[in-house]
Amino acid sequence: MIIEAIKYMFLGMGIVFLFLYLMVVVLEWQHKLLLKYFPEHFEEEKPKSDRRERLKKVAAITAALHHMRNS
Amino acid sequence: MIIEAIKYMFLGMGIVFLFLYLMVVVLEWQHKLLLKYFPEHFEEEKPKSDRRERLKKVAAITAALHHMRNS
Amino acid sequence: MIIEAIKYMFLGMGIVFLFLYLMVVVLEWQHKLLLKYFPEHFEEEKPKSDRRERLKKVAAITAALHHMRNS
Amino acid sequence: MRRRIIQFLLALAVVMIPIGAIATVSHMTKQEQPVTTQAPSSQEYESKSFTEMLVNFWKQTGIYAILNPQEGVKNARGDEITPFQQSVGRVIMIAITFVLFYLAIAKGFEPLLLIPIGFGGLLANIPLANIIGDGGFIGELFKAGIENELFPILIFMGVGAMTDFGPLLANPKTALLGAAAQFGIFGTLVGAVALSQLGIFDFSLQDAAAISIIGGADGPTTVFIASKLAPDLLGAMAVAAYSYMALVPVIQPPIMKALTTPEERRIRMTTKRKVSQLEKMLFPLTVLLLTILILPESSPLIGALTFGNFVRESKVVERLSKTLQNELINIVTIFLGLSVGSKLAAEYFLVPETLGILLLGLVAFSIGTAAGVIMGKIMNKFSKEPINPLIGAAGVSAVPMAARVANRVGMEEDPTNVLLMHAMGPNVAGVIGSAVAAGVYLSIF
Amino acid sequence: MRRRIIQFLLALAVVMIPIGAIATVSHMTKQEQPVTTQAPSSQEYESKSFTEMLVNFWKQTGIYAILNPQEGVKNARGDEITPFQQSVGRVIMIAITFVLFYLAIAKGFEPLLLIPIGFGGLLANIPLANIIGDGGFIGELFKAGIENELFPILIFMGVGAMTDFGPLLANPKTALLGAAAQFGIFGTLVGAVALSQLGIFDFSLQDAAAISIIGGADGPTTVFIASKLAPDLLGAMAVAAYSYMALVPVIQPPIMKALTTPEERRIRMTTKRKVSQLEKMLFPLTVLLLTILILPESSPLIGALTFGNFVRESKVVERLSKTLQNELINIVTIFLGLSVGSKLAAEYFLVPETLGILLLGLVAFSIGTAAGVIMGKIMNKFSKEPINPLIGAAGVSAVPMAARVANRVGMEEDPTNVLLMHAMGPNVAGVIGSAVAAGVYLSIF
Amino acid sequence: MRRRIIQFLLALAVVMIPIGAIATVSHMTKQEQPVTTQAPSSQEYESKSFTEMLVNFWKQTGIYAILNPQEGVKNARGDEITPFQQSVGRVIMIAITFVLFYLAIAKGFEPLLLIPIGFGGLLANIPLANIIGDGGFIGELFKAGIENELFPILIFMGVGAMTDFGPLLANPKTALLGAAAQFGIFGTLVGAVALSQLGIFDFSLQDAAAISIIGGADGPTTVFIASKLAPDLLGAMAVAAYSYMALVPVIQPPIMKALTTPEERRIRMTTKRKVSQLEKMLFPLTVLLLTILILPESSPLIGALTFGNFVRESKVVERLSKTLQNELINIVTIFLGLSVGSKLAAEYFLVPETLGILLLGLVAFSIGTAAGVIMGKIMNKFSKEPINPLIGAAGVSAVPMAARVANRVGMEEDPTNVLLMHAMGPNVAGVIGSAVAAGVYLSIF
Ligand code: NA
Ligand code: NA
Ligand code: NA
Repeated sequence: MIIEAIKYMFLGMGIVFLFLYLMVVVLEWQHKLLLKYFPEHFEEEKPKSDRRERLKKVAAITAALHHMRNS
Repeated sequence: MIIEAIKYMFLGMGIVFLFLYLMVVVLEWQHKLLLKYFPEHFEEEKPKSDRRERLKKVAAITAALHHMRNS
Repeated sequence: MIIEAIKYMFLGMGIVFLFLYLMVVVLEWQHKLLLKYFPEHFEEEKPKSDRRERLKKVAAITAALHHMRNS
Repeated sequence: MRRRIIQFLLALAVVMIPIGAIATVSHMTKQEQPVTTQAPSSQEYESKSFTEMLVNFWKQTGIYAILNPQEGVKNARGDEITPFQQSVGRVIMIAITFVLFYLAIAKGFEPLLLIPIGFGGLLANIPLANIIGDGGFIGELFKAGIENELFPILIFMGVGAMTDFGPLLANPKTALLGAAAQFGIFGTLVGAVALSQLGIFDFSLQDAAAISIIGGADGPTTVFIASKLAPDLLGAMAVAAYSYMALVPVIQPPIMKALTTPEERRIRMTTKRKVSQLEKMLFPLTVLLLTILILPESSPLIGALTFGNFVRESKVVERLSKTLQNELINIVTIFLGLSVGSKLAAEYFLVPETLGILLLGLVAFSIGTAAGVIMGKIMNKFSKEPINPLIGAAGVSAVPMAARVANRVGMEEDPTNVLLMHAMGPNVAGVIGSAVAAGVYLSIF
Repeated sequence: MRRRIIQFLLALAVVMIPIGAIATVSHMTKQEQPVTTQAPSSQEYESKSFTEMLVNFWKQTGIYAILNPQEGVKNARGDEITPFQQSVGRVIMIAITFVLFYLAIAKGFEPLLLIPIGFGGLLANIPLANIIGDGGFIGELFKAGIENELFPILIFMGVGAMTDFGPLLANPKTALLGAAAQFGIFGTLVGAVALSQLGIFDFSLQDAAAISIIGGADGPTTVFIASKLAPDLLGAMAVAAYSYMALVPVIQPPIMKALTTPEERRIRMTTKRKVSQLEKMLFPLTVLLLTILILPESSPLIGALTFGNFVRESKVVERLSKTLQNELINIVTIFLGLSVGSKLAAEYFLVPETLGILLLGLVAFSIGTAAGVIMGKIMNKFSKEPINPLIGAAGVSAVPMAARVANRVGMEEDPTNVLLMHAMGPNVAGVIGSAVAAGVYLSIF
Repeated sequence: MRRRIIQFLLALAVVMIPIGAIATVSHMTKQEQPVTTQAPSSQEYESKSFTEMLVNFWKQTGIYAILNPQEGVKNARGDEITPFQQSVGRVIMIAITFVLFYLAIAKGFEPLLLIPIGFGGLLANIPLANIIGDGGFIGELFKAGIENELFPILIFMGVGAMTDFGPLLANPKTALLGAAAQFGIFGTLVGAVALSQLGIFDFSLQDAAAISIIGGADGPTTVFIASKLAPDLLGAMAVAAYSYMALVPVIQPPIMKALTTPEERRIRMTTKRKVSQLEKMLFPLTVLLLTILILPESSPLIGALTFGNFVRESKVVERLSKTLQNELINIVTIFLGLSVGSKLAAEYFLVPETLGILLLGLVAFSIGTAAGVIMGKIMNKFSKEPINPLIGAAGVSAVPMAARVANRVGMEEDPTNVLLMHAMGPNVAGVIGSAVAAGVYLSIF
């Protein structure tokens, strides 16, 4: 049975590597394709965290005011 | 069978109209009844969006402050 | 059957009291034990509602500003 | 506006006149055409005339079904439904659900439960529809969570996650008030059996026990016990339990005032001891261990309650605690309410037992309140620290309403005497107390 | 980088060369080795050589299954699946799900439904996997909520909780536009039967009825009726319904413009009457009572819709209303979408009926739109207050898309003429209208 | 205070003395009164004396059940439970659940899972209660989601919706580290079989395979495989998997340091390439297509993972994504935890296999970590861009703990070397890797 288990080990690791290796290949190929045909998707995007940004500003201003008020 | 389908068409449209027509009648009658016996429910309510209002004010003030600060 | 019901009444109330009485005893004993071995857990904790505190401050400041602005 | 009405009256006539004509004829001849099932499936639809179609449609309207009740008809669950229940009964039940809506919305009586229960009742009384049967959506919800006790258990988890047992830990001995109030349960058991012996009601011992649990003033416990011991009475029991829980501010104060003197109601309680987070965290485990040792039959209810509370007090699984307290309990409340409401179908609710259940439930509540107050008086006499007997009334559970009522009645005598947190102790102990009482019943029957 | 490739090509060779060799041999000899079931369970695994293992593995890859379709194979649900459906069919269906994703993401067509449905379809077309069968997770979801009608009903509760019927109450007579638009359903019924008579399609009366409900432009109603009357057509019907609902901005405007003059499209509607909260609260109860009296068969759908709306408008159970509108409908949307998507398996979708369904669905939509607009013209003629016929097109339901389209087409003629709130009346009435139509079908079949 | 105690001791005496007396007698005579079932239902309750009632009650306490274990008793699920398991075994298991709580709360070890699992275990060890059996609430949850694999699949959807595969896309080749770490699974398979051959354990090949999946360091995958291949071992396997996932910061660093030189641990990795949103959106579809082509047996797990991720990255169904990440995964986590915990009942957990599972699980984790690091060293040697072998340890999955550990160990050598994002690549690849390994097992057995 141990021989059997070793066979399964080779089979299993083989499939796992095969799967993830193919995934790597496809992803790199896909990346090149996208870079070629949809270059606009890779441009620097405007940071979209406007809202968070604004919230941080509110906090910063408030903190400043609070500081002023307490001093 | 096509005759059958046409009959069902008349039956179906009849019921749909009957249902929604009765609904219209009942709703209008109900409206009049409510208007007569519960007129207070139809008076101008005080806008209850106090909280949103206040949030908007916070935003407005913050924006103003931010503007002042950056200028 | 009424005798039966009365018996069950005594049984039931007995068990309920037994249970909650034992609970009281265990809880008081547990309290003493904790007080003895983990006294640090009973010390005054720093109020952890920092965030709410800060929110209240934001609100207070905003209100103050709003007041100033409107007057 | 008038033109429109004329136009549609015209259109309507096309539909209504034959319907009316057929209806009259059909009504006259209905003795000769026995309808065996409520919703006859039309196998050979090809050969019907338009008039026949209209007749068929008319016979499947709710108006027809209510005006033409039949003998020997069965409902969607296979239970018999008398002509009275098919006609006037349904109208009465629909009116009752409207009363429940009114109480929930205008009076604020437990709307979270009464609105789903009432709507479930409304849907359960629709003739010909199969909503509460096999394949109907409320029937499916019922199978999914009431038959297998899952919904009340999940509600109990949410209750555990929402309950702060701190006030009980700050003054553990007030738990005994929560024990005394369970006399509402066991006293009512004796009363119900006695009235059955006298021939006034006709409840078996098991039914009497199930009904008496209403005195525990705890919704999920009542549903749990009813679905185990007396499934047929589930609807009336749930309605009674939730209604009386909502009526706590009406039922309790007179009893509390009758049993106490103004001096007693003015008693100030001393500040309670500090409670550590560690104690709160150990509390659910301690209670569960006691349950395991003494009354394993209570462990589904107390297990769920303490699980929810442990999730809450462990403080490391905030997201699970929030889910138990919000989404999960909300979803289950909707499903439980609709399912329980299905037992408000006329054929289940309009039976002689219902009156007995409503009456006994009220008695149970009153006895529980009285027992709690009396126990408060006794404890006040024997205890070194003063105990205001009013907080004994909070021992029935009905969290947090009963505690608020105790507080309010106290304030009527002395507006500066805040009893709220003191009353929360017996209040939450009452939840455990009725779960223990439920376990006693489960171990007996 | 290149070193890595060399290294792994080496490693890969160890795995791939024998696989390739075996594969070729196996392919050549497969006529001699009939495979009876798709996933043979290997009982005596002890005695297999590594080559045999690789062969077995190779035979369980999706590539093998797609390249080597077998005769007489059954899918996970026990339904036969032809060699074409096993091979090219699956590839086509996977391509179709990608088109659905494209429409949902790039075009914004009903992404909430098309993404789960599309993904369910993708998973349903995986060879050898048992995802849609008994024990598979989509199969289990299907049993849990489609077979017993629970999911569309829960969606309807959420829709009820999200819908404000105020615009309808402000101008109740616009409900008649929502009635007229149901001609899309019943007109298509006649058309489908006629085409079947002519031998172009082969639908039974029941199938034709089920398909015609697509004209109601209401997703959950379509799923509900399909799962009751024509479960085999569920996939195509759901895809057609949701796709055409998404395509409303494309399908409706030409029809609307063809049937109206620019003057009609410029008609301004008068401001509507005030609606009280009390009216909004009574509305769901009124509609449900009418349903009980006239068409009890519609009560599951209308019951769920009005329950959700009553929870919303009662204003006392905000937390239940929020749960219906968010968590519950989201969870059920995911489950419903995946389940419905399972009917996009090649063996269910790539059948001649699908084309008929897609075609008839489009016809139904168009007829419904036209009927609504024509009814709007008639009502405008007979009513004292002006009615813009464009809002008739919103009567098909497809809330709120159809109302927005009516508004937009109106604005094209007169940018200051805001029809949106006026169009919401027939729009929400259309939801009730198609639920009534569904009830008619249920009472007939 | 003392007065109260006296008072209640008095009251208690009334209850306790007869109980004690009866208990002693009963204990002495219990050989003569064989109890065949654990919860005898009392049919003819009418004729019992109060003493008998107390005896009955006493016999239904947990104390009695633990002190008086019986031969030949069956638990609520019909499985045999030995006297040892009924008595000492239960106490041991309850103690173990307390250890789990301690680890979860004081040490922060995977509290989201260990608290529900521990509490489920606590409830499963209550004598006489039927919580884990048919009709018991945990038994019902088990049926609803473990037997049919639904809960782990739904968790996987949530994991997919919560995971950002961006770091993997930024450096795809690190996925191979996630492949290498699966040697923890297959190496342990060989080890387990070898130890069984040597007679140290007694696992079948199928059991050994199931156990080895613990090396995948992935909770839902472990539960999924256990419930398919070795349902009896589910409890121990789940506890092992989640415990070792929590113990990653303890188990991994020594192995990582032993296998690498300080120079290797200081290797800085170059900044990764930009990843577009389009790539992220296509990623789940690409992975699923590969699964369909190569290993359809993995498609339930990978299908659920990619569905969740596609919902996330499509960006058009934000509300579904949020629901998957929050409410749905929280609800399912509670249900899954309680259900899995039910396998911590003494009769399932206190068996010789458990020790083997715990040991082999630890071995599997260690082998996986080592294999990942060694693969990292190899890749560093052959790749143009430098690769820090520490990130190989993150290949076991245990997201995001393992990546954080890799980062921390790296910072110990060079505090300015931030490996976190680089380690996330193999980390998420490890999730896919163990799902593939699970598919291999499913295709074999
Ligand atoms: Na109680
Ligand atoms: Na419609
Ligand atoms: Na892994």
